[in-house]
Amino acid sequence: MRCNSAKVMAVGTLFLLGATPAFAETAVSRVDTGDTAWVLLSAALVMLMTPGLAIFYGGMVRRKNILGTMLQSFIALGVVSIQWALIGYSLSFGPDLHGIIGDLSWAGLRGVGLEPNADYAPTIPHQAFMAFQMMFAVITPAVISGAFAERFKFGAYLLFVIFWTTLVYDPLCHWVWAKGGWLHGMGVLDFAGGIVVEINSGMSALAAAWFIGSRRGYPHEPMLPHNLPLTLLGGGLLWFGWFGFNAGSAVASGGLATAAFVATHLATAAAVMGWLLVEWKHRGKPTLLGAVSGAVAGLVAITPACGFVGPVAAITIGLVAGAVCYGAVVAKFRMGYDDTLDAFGVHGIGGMIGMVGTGLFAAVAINAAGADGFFNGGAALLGKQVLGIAVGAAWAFGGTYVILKVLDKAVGIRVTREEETQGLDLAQHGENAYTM
Amino acid sequence: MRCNSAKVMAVGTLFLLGATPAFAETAVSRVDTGDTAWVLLSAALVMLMTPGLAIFYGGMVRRKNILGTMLQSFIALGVVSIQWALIGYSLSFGPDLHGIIGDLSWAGLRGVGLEPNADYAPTIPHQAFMAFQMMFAVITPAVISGAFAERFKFGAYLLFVIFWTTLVYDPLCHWVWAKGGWLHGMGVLDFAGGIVVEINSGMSALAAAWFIGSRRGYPHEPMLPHNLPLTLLGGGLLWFGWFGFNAGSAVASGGLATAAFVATHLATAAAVMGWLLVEWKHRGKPTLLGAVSGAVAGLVAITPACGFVGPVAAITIGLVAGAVCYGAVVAKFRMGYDDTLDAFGVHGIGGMIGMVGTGLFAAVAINAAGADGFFNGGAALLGKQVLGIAVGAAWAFGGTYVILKVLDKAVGIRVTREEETQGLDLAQHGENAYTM
Amino acid sequence: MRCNSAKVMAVGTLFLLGATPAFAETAVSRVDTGDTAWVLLSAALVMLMTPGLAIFYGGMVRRKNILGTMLQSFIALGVVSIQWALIGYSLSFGPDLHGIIGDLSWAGLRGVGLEPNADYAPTIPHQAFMAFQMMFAVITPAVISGAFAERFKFGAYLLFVIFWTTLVYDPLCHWVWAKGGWLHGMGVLDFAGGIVVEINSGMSALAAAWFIGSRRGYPHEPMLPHNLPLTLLGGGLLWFGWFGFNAGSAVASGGLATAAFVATHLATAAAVMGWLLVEWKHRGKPTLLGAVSGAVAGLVAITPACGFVGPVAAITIGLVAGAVCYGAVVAKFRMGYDDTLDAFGVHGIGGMIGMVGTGLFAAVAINAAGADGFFNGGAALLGKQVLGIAVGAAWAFGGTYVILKVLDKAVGIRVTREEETQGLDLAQHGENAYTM
Amino acid sequence: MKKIEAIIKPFKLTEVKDRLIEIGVQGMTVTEVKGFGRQKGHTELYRGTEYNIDFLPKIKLEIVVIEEQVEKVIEAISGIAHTGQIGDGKIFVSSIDETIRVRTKERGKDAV
Amino acid sequence: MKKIEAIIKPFKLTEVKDRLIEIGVQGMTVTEVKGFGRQKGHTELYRGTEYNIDFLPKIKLEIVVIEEQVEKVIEAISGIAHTGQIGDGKIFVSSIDETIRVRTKERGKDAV
Amino acid sequence: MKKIEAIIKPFKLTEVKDRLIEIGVQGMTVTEVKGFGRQKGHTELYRGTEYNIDFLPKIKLEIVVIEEQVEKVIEAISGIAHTGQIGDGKIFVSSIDETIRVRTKERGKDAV
Ligand SMILES: Nc1ncnc2c1ncn2[C@@H]1O[C@H](COP(=O)(O)OP(=O)(O)O)[C@@H](O)[C@H]1O
Ligand SMILES: Nc1ncnc2c1ncn2[C@@H]1O[C@H](COP(=O)(O)OP(=O)(O)O)[C@@H](O)[C@H]1O
Ligand SMILES: Nc1ncnc2c1ncn2[C@@H]1O[C@H](COP(=O)(O)OP(=O)(O)O)[C@@H](O)[C@H]1O
Repeated sequence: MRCNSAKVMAVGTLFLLGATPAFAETAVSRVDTGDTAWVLLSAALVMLMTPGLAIFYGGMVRRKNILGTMLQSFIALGVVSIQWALIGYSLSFGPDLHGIIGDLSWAGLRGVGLEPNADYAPTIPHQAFMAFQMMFAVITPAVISGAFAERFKFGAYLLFVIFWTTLVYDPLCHWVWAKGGWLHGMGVLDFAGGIVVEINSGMSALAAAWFIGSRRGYPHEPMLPHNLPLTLLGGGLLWFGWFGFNAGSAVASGGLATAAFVATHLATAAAVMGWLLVEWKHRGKPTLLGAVSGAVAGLVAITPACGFVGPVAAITIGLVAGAVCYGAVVAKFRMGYDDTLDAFGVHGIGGMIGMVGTGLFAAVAINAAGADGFFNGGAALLGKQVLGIAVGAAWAFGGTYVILKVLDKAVGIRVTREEETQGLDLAQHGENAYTM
Repeated sequence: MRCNSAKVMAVGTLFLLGATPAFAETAVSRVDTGDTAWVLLSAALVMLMTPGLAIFYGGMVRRKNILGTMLQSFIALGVVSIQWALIGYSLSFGPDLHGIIGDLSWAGLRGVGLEPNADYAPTIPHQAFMAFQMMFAVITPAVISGAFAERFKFGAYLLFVIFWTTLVYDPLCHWVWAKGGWLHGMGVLDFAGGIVVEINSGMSALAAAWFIGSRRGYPHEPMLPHNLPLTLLGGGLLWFGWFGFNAGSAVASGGLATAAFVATHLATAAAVMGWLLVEWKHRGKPTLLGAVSGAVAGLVAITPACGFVGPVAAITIGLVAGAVCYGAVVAKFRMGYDDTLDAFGVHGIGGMIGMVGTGLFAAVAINAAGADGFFNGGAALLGKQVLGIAVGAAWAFGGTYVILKVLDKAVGIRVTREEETQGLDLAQHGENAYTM
Repeated sequence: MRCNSAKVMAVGTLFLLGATPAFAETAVSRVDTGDTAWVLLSAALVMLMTPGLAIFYGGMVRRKNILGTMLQSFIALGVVSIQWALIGYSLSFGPDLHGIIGDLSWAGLRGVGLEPNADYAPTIPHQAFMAFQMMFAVITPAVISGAFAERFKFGAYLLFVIFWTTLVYDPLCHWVWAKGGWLHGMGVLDFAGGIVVEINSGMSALAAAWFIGSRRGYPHEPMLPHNLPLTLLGGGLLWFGWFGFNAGSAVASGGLATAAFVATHLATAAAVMGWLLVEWKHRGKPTLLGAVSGAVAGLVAITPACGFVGPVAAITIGLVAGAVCYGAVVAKFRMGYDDTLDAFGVHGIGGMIGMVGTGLFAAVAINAAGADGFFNGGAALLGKQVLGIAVGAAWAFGGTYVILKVLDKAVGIRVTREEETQGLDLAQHGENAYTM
Repeated sequence: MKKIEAIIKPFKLTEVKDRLIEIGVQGMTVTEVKGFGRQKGHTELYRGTEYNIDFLPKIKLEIVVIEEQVEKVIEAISGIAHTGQIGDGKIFVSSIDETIRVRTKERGKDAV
Repeated sequence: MKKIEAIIKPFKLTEVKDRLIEIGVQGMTVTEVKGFGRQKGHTELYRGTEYNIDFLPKIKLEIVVIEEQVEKVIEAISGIAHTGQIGDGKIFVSSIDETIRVRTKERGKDAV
Repeated sequence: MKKIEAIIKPFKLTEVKDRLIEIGVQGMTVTEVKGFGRQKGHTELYRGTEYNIDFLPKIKLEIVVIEEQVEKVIEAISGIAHTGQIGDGKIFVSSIDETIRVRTKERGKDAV
């Protein structure tokens, strides 16, 4: 499917002319410039999503908490990247131990070099694959921070990110994506992170919102987004970066990346319309925040599916995600937990919709490495997808709960009443966002 | 010019060794990883232009209308993308009917797969070309919305976008770019959308501004941009994304894309200086909004020309565009129509300058698929370009006028006096942009 | 290392079959689609850094000066791009005169075409290399403007940029990067601009801050950043764009670009943590502005090193850069010059750290075209790096001082007292950033 | 001397100001305020939830004038700011003991 | 008629407003102000340097009422805005000579 | 007790505040306002068109003091805010009937 074919031919020619098979094999795993450009730029796009998320989230909190909220996203770029280089990549993708976890032989990126690793991406440098995956590990805890925005202590947050990434993210990532991971081995399909990123962050968000409790004054006091143009900007950057996230997950340029790209865009467009129209019907007015939220819901939902489904299925998944996530967000108020920025309602629910959608619409015709879903005669896949949801959800919820419990005993996770009233920006960071 | 050459050689070798011609032919249309990476990333860049435009426009309206204005851009990502997948791509690029329109055989993207389509882009998946073109269809109506910002009903706008895209954009796109399109067949040159996007949106903007009438209080009440840093940001994102728009229109990586990239950047730089210096001379002060507006004028003007002209010609076109668009924008006040954000003055006029510039400076030496312009001995081309302008301008103006007339009768296109006074954000969307 | 290998093989095959050597040679220098996509997109990323810098800087000044500050960055896109096409590229990279400067044979881009130039980048069109380098020339003077923000006359600034680019940047760029440049010939290593961009701008900033004098009221009057969310956004765009800046400097896709990409990201992450932790320890609170400033310090420091050092060295360089640049910025107040936005403290100091880090950690194992640093047994390199720092620093400081002296005599570089009090936005540009 | 404080709808400001200048007012001070009165607030929607906003944006005009001008100013403002709907605003009049012009240190009526 | 100006902590606004409505106040005007008083300001940190911010965000409430209501309003505000810490705020009472309702041109007590 | 309202140029605020503290003022309230006076506004340029902006940014200081301090405060402000150019500002003095400190419920002079 990729340019490789050309090389295979060239090599084939050499072969006919008497080149040794050994040489031919080396040649096959040579780095392809187009694939490498594609994956590196995709990694850059996914990196941009974390500042994008900071801006998206920052616009939605109250003025007094914008910097604290943005920093909780931004700092993940610092702390998780280092964790990933030191141990995270090795735990996630390193040589498998019983399907459960990677061993530490790649710790500090030992042995992770510039030659391709045939198991993960045969046409790009191994480090390019590592860097691409690093950006996923960075943004996932940042997504969770939306759930407990406006009340989490910054120091405790840093500890939370380190523990969570190591104890929750890395194992789940191994199960789903690593060579030898047990869910991977069972045939659960997750193209770009429906379980690993979305359900994982969404369910962790739910556990965290529930554990930390509501913001003071919630829900009777209005807590309005303070700067919606920022939120639109953040949403735009997320959409842009998500092309790298989803289509980049083909880890090569070509047909599969194209299919994922198209599915991503169409599902997102459909989810914008889905959310907007349901909200319009329900509340009488279509809103900007609704349109942008719908976009994010669509991006989330198509994430596991994008490399396995066609354009029409993508539109269907998007429409459903937009409408259902709207419902989930509205229902929050009746459920009594305070998920500040709807990390569960959008990422948790959206991720589940996408996993089920994959089970329904996946087609071997789109991706030979996938499987046929329910509507293509593969009922078994649907069961596997549901298993994947259940495992991911339980793991994330339980792991997050335990980590927060321990951290709360050890250092306390919530700011004081006075700090919360004053706002995180001044109380935790001594800064004021705007001096107009 | 592209990596194909390597493959052609490889295939040639096989041929010498006795491979069948059929196989060789298949090989020639194989997907190239570099070209595909280039076009997919270009599509992502063009996608980013629509949020970029939302931000660019949003900064220029009054505070009470920013969300409404931004949403009119953003929602195009939702509604036009779906229209494109369902019928738009097929109408625009599907099998030709008498040079006028594509038939519906590609509706719902039937048959638009991951193999290249030799007519449009022989080295990338057909869907990649489709996705790239989709982003053009999205942004074009969003540009128009600048003309009637601060007074158009949101519901009516959605209907307008659907009708306009289907009845005005898709046919014009077919004429200029599709295999079999009549203007294309005549040799009118439009590399990246001088007619299809710029003149089309600019003349539609003029029709719309004129039809809907001025904002209340215009022009005696000052209506100042409320957030110029946002406008600079939006302008920066547009410039960035426009590299995808223009250089991506080579639909392959390599020399032609490079030529378009360089022409785009230099023309834009020159237009920044052109606008700034003329304004400085004329008004005594150089402004930020002037510099950013100049950039957009330059990007617009080089759009049709960028794949046909050299660097010096690009600088010339940019300088002229910056200076003349400044004049056009200033003249607006004497013309009596209220094109809120100068969609006509910048896109309409800029697009015409670029089409004429192509007719003057195009060179077969730059692009063998083009033609020689006036200064390279090809006076005929200039005539064709003027024809292209005339057809595009008349079609866009007339089509938009008719659609608005019908919509106004059917549902009314303008908000009430009270809504206009209160602002679109609250009146149409129940939201407030800033809660400081 | 690059896809070329595949082509070389194909060509080799042809050769065996009797193709002429001449033909084979031509084939070797053919444009590679993956490499070209990579470099063009890198150029686009670097272009985005200039608006990114405008936003980063704009958020840190006082409200009354944001537009003036932003325009000083943005206008560099206009004026330097044109200078580069007319003479700058030829002076910098044109045929060498005695190791000192390029001659003018490439002025107006004469002879800079779409065929590769084997000296600089054998697999991409020459114009692609030129465009990539153009973006570096654009952003460098924009960085300097941070030092004298809030008090420099706009007209004088334009003149400054033209003279500085021509007289300071172009020669230094030639010395370090051009074929035949004397520092280049001596083996000074600067992968992506530690001398050419960072030390150059940072030392020029110091000279300028010192020459123009402090802002009125500095340091006793608080001059607070007026919009920190903008600064975070700008920092995020800079990080994103810097992947193009650093990894793009491999001027080809593949292993070297990947190594530079990974080093860039890890150093930046480490610098975020370095700055944040030191500040937290020192002042009791971790700040958003600290985290973002740390990121920029890390990006600066890894710039010369990124194509020569491995991941662990990159983390080390980043940690040091974050901590030391924090110290440099704090020390400023005791030094008595008013470098408004710390262009010297971050870019000057950061660049030096990176140059020394290259001398310590460079490894031929990473880049065969480099050299071994001190810790890999190459003490000589360290000496060369220090020489590079000294030459760059002295040249930039001296050149800037002379240019400012002359300009100040000729036209005056500082706004009047009244204009400074009123703010640059109204006084110099007749605009007001926010009309809320 | 009297101080006239008028709370008006924001979009009336330009018109009111022009009229005041016409009748000879030489200075005034404007503040953006939020008003609570009989005019009902509006609801805002965020992700499907309604919030009730009961403070509405208003403009407060403060004008210090000599006694003789008071009635003229009241009439001017209440004439133009009037739309007949609730929320039109209020005017409050109070006494000022002394006025000083900083530039000249003049006091009393001359300083107004 | 009297004007009551109260400077309170911002987070008390909703509660104070609700209480005032309860006791029959029909109108009020709110301004975001900055206050300097005995309450010490805070420091802000930028790139390692400390800045002292001595003006703190406060809310100014202006309520015009008839004489009889003055004490009730004072009690309501000072009851709720009270936390016992410095920075709780101040209330100032002054006289209003005349009130005009723009909508109806009513004057005096009826207009309050 | 008297209320002193001063409209001054924004960049004078820090200096005025420092001086007022020196002479013993213990509290004040600051509002960002827009002023219209003899000082001419400026023009702003947008895409080549000039707009005339006649309201200029000003700072309003409100200080309630006991009678004895009034003259000292007026002198302090008018001394420092003075630049000799139009737009320097105005000071208005009016009477306050009562002052209440919310924290302690003290009233009268002690509460100022
Ligand atoms: N008693 C009052 N004290 C202070 N401000 C008031 C008072 N009554 C009204 N206002 C101000 O006047 C504005 C208009 O009052 P509103 O009651 O809506 O008008 P109307 O009395 O014409 O219905 C309010 O938003 C508020 O700012
Ligand atoms: N004399 C005064 N004049 C004007 N405003 C005052 C005065 N005293 C206090 N204020 C306002 O009241 C607010 C609270 O005052 P503060 O002195 O902190 O309270 P307390 O007296 O209870 O300690 C101040 O921030 C300021 O806005
Ligand atoms: N009569 C007035 N009523 C209310 N505010 C006034 C009045 N006169 C002046 N001001 C305020 O004082 C500011 C300075 O007034 P200005 O006329 O420019 O000063 P000067 O009289 O010294 O020339 C004005 O911008 C306005 O805010």
